[in-house]
Amino acid sequence: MKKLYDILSLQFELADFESKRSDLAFCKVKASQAISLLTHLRDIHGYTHLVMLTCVDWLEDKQFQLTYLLHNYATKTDLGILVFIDRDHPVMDSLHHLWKQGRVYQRELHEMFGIDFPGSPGVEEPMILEGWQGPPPMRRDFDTKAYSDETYSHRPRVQNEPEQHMKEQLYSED
Amino acid sequence: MSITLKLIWAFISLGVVTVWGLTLNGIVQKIFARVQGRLGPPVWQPFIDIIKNNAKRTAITHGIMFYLGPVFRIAGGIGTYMFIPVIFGSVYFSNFSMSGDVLLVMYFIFFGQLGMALGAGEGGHPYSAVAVSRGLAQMTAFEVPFALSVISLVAQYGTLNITEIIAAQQGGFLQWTLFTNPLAVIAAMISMLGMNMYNPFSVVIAPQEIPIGPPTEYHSSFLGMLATNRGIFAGAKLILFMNLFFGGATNLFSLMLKTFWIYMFSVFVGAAYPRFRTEDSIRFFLKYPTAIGIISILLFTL
Amino acid sequence: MNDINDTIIPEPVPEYPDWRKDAKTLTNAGLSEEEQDWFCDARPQPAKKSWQVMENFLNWARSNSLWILAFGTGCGAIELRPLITARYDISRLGMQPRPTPRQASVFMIGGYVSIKTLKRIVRSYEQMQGPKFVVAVCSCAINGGMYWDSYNTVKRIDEYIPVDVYVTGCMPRPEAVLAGFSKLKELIKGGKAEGQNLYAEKFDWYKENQKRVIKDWNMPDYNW
Amino acid sequence: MENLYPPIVDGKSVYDLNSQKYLKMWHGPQHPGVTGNMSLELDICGDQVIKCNTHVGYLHRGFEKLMERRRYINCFPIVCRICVPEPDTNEYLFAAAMEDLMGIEIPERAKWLRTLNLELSRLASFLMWIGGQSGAFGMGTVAQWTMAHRDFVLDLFEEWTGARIYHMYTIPGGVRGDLPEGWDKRAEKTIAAVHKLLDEINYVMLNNAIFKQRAVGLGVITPEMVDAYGVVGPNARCCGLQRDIRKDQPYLIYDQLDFIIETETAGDAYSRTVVRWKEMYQSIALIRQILAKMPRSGALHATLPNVLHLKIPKGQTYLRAESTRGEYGYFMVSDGSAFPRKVTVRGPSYTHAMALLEDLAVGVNIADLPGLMVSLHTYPPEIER
Repeated sequence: MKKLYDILSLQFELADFESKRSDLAFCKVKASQAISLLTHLRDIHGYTHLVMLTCVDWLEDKQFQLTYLLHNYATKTDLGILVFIDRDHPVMDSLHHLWKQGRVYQRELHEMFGIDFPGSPGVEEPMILEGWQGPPPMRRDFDTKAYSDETYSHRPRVQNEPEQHMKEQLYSED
Repeated sequence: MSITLKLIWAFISLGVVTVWGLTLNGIVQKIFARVQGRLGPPVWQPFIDIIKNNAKRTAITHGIMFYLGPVFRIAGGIGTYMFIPVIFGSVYFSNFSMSGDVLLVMYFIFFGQLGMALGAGEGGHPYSAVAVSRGLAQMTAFEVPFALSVISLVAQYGTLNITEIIAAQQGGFLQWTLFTNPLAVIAAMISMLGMNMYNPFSVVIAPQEIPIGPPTEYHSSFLGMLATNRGIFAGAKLILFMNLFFGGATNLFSLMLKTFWIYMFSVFVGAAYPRFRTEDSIRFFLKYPTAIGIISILLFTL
Repeated sequence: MNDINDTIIPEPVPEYPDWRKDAKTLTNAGLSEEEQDWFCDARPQPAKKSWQVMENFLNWARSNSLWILAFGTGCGAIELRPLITARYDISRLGMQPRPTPRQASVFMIGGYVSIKTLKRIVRSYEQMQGPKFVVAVCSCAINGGMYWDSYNTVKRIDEYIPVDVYVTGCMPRPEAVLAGFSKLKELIKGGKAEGQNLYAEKFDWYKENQKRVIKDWNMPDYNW
Repeated sequence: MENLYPPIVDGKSVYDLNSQKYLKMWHGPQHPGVTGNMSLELDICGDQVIKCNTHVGYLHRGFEKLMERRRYINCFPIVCRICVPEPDTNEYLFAAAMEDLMGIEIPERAKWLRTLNLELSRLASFLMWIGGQSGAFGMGTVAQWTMAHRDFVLDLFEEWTGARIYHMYTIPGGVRGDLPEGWDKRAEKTIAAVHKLLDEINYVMLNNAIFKQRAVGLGVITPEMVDAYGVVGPNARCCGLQRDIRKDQPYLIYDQLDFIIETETAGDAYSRTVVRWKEMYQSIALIRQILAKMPRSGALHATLPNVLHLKIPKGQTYLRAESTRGEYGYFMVSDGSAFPRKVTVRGPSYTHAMALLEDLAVGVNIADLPGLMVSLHTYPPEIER
């Protein structure tokens, strides 16, 4: 994996190589080079399978970490490409032309994190939520408990003293 | 017998056949369940379902044809039944059998489905529309071998009267059409599979594909009517087949026995097969049974 | 069984003005103008019961012919499959799954209800013809269960549609669901399962709750 | 007839829905032919689908958000709810991702028990699926048989772990308990019954003329589509690709077990059925092997610090396992606190039901749509989580 990283570093501005296991490694790349790196990996190095595309919200650093995880069926190795984008203006290049399922991942990320992928088909359509009016729910600053408390009414809890309760249940006649 | 008395007896026998048809449906559900390794609903379940459906407190309508759909269907069922002699030789259970009643009965088998198609179309549900087109297409297909086998019978016995056809089959089971004209019987029995709408020809009410076909929008007493018609129509069809091909019945007991076994034929096939696609089902009907029917006609006309 | 008995009656709902005093028709404001003509704007009305002896007989028939709407709303639906197949076989009790809401009489809420599903549940429930019954299976339908802080699931289904019987557990075993159905049968025979009438009487309260969580209300106010 | 169908411009069919030639139809969510709670928005021309849109989200609970609010150990009760018919893969992967981040090695015996758990749940899930596949083509009889046998497998689970559906058997560091006494014998009995049922299914379903007529040629996946759509599992194996994570990147003790990757070449619904049917035999063989070779003594779980105050070092990892639908993966990011920073679940149905189904459905008769959908083996909850 380190070898591949060294080869790739000649062409792309990579950083922070982290080998997790013998078959899994992560490395950082600049957002502007990400799609060309993915294309390169897919076409030249046999990383033909897009395992997933996900986002981690680093609220403290005001950054979104997009993770493109690729798998190579020949060498049976995974390579995670990390792309950090600005949290306030999250825009990223689309990869729907590389993998067909890419547009579905991007649609979900647009809905859940508010990341924009210009050019991805149907990215604006709501996929999972319907009539959602709040902020994108997977962002760290969205408080699901507060939202749920204020939107839905909870069933009031009846708390019994166990001993007293059982006494009433079992020996209520006494 | 006066026409009034005849009418009264016809309605009494209609009641008998409705009960028997519904019981048969219950038995069939039970047998299906046993094949599938479970206990199944009680035999009287169809009766409870009808009571419940009629006891629904609310009902909605989609227009006048929507009302008339089940009415047409049940009229088709009763009409089919009214012209079939139920028990051969019985004065009371011969209904309005007359010369040419085979043609009338065949018309009435069509009639109910057409009326249902009109009513279900008014419901406006897309699945109803899809199912109606499926149902009518398939009905047109299975009528072909059935009509051919009836023509073969008419050629064989030289009459269009069901009572006379039964009369010609009396005198031992070897006189039944089943043995004198087996090809026509094969063609007709295959088309009965389509008529009964069990697998593999259940394309009209395919619950996994178009839940559940024309009656998608029917509910409450509409559905109760349709369920009642299932009893009448099943009874009438089975009696027709028994009369045409299995020598008719001279008493109520042999009627029950024969109709039960005729019904079992479609149940055995239905429990073991998946469902045809609509076009495959039509292709099937227009292939082998039709060829068999044509051969049987040729045998008796040439 | 006592516990089930206690939970049958929904939480006391706030007194709401009698529906007859309000406007007689629904506004169907969620629909576009041309679509408003396609739907009925009459309010649901509580159904009248017939003569007591007759009603007892009909209730017996109703309780012995429960048709379940085949709508797997949540993970509880996975226990519906063993129930309708050979192992537990509810068809021997006269129940069967029914693919269309028009013909079904029991709605089995299988667990958590997300907002998107709630919209379909309301729609399917209103399309069912009365008397109709609701069995809420799994703890998520009762109090939110383990999704108590989730932003997308409702916490109490009885605020949106009237519930007759709750079955607790996650998952409740098929036997528990069966026990729930037998409880429902008892209730129907006793004439106590009147969720349809409750829905019609407290119609505005239910609608208000539904509209509070379903933000894009683009369906008629009552789906006849 | 040809001009009835809409013209195709730039690879997309162009048509006007108001021309009354085409019908818009919703297939689900309240529809018995749809796998679970999802829906298809169809435009049909006659009986043929000309456009299909998958709508999901009816089962969305926001797991990934909820996990951010829960301690690692508190996440356990909810991860198994992500996939209802086969929850054990979720439990294993969540635990394995935690162990990977913490650098814990689990005892040998726990590995065997986890493998047994995974294989048994694969068998149960396949049994449920094959019932759905036969039911989608209207063959209720086979569905009834397989569902009953699945229930017997669930009985084994219940005796072993205490629950029918959500077992929560795998815990971080190992497993929760040992096999009950005499469980092997009862398992063997149930498995033998399932084996017999599979032989019967061969006669009743796979050799049935009508089943063949309908399933052969339905929804063909070509090897080129596999990488373009991210197709995994049996759906990829049905077109001749030897891809199985249990062989490629063996986890637990799969490298010590003897099994083969079952493949077919046609890529249609029928070959998918056959692949899964053969895989059930493999599962049965695997369970027998595990029961024969398993060490019967030793520790069940590694010693962990107090799980309530468990903090996992900063890092990220991805773990995958072969579920019945294919590659199931957990991507876990830890920021060093007691709560996971982010857990992303990669459900195999995600690509199958969304991107793949939408394209495969075009041109299919609406009668075959349920069959196509079931043959892709999708479970909606793992799409939207």
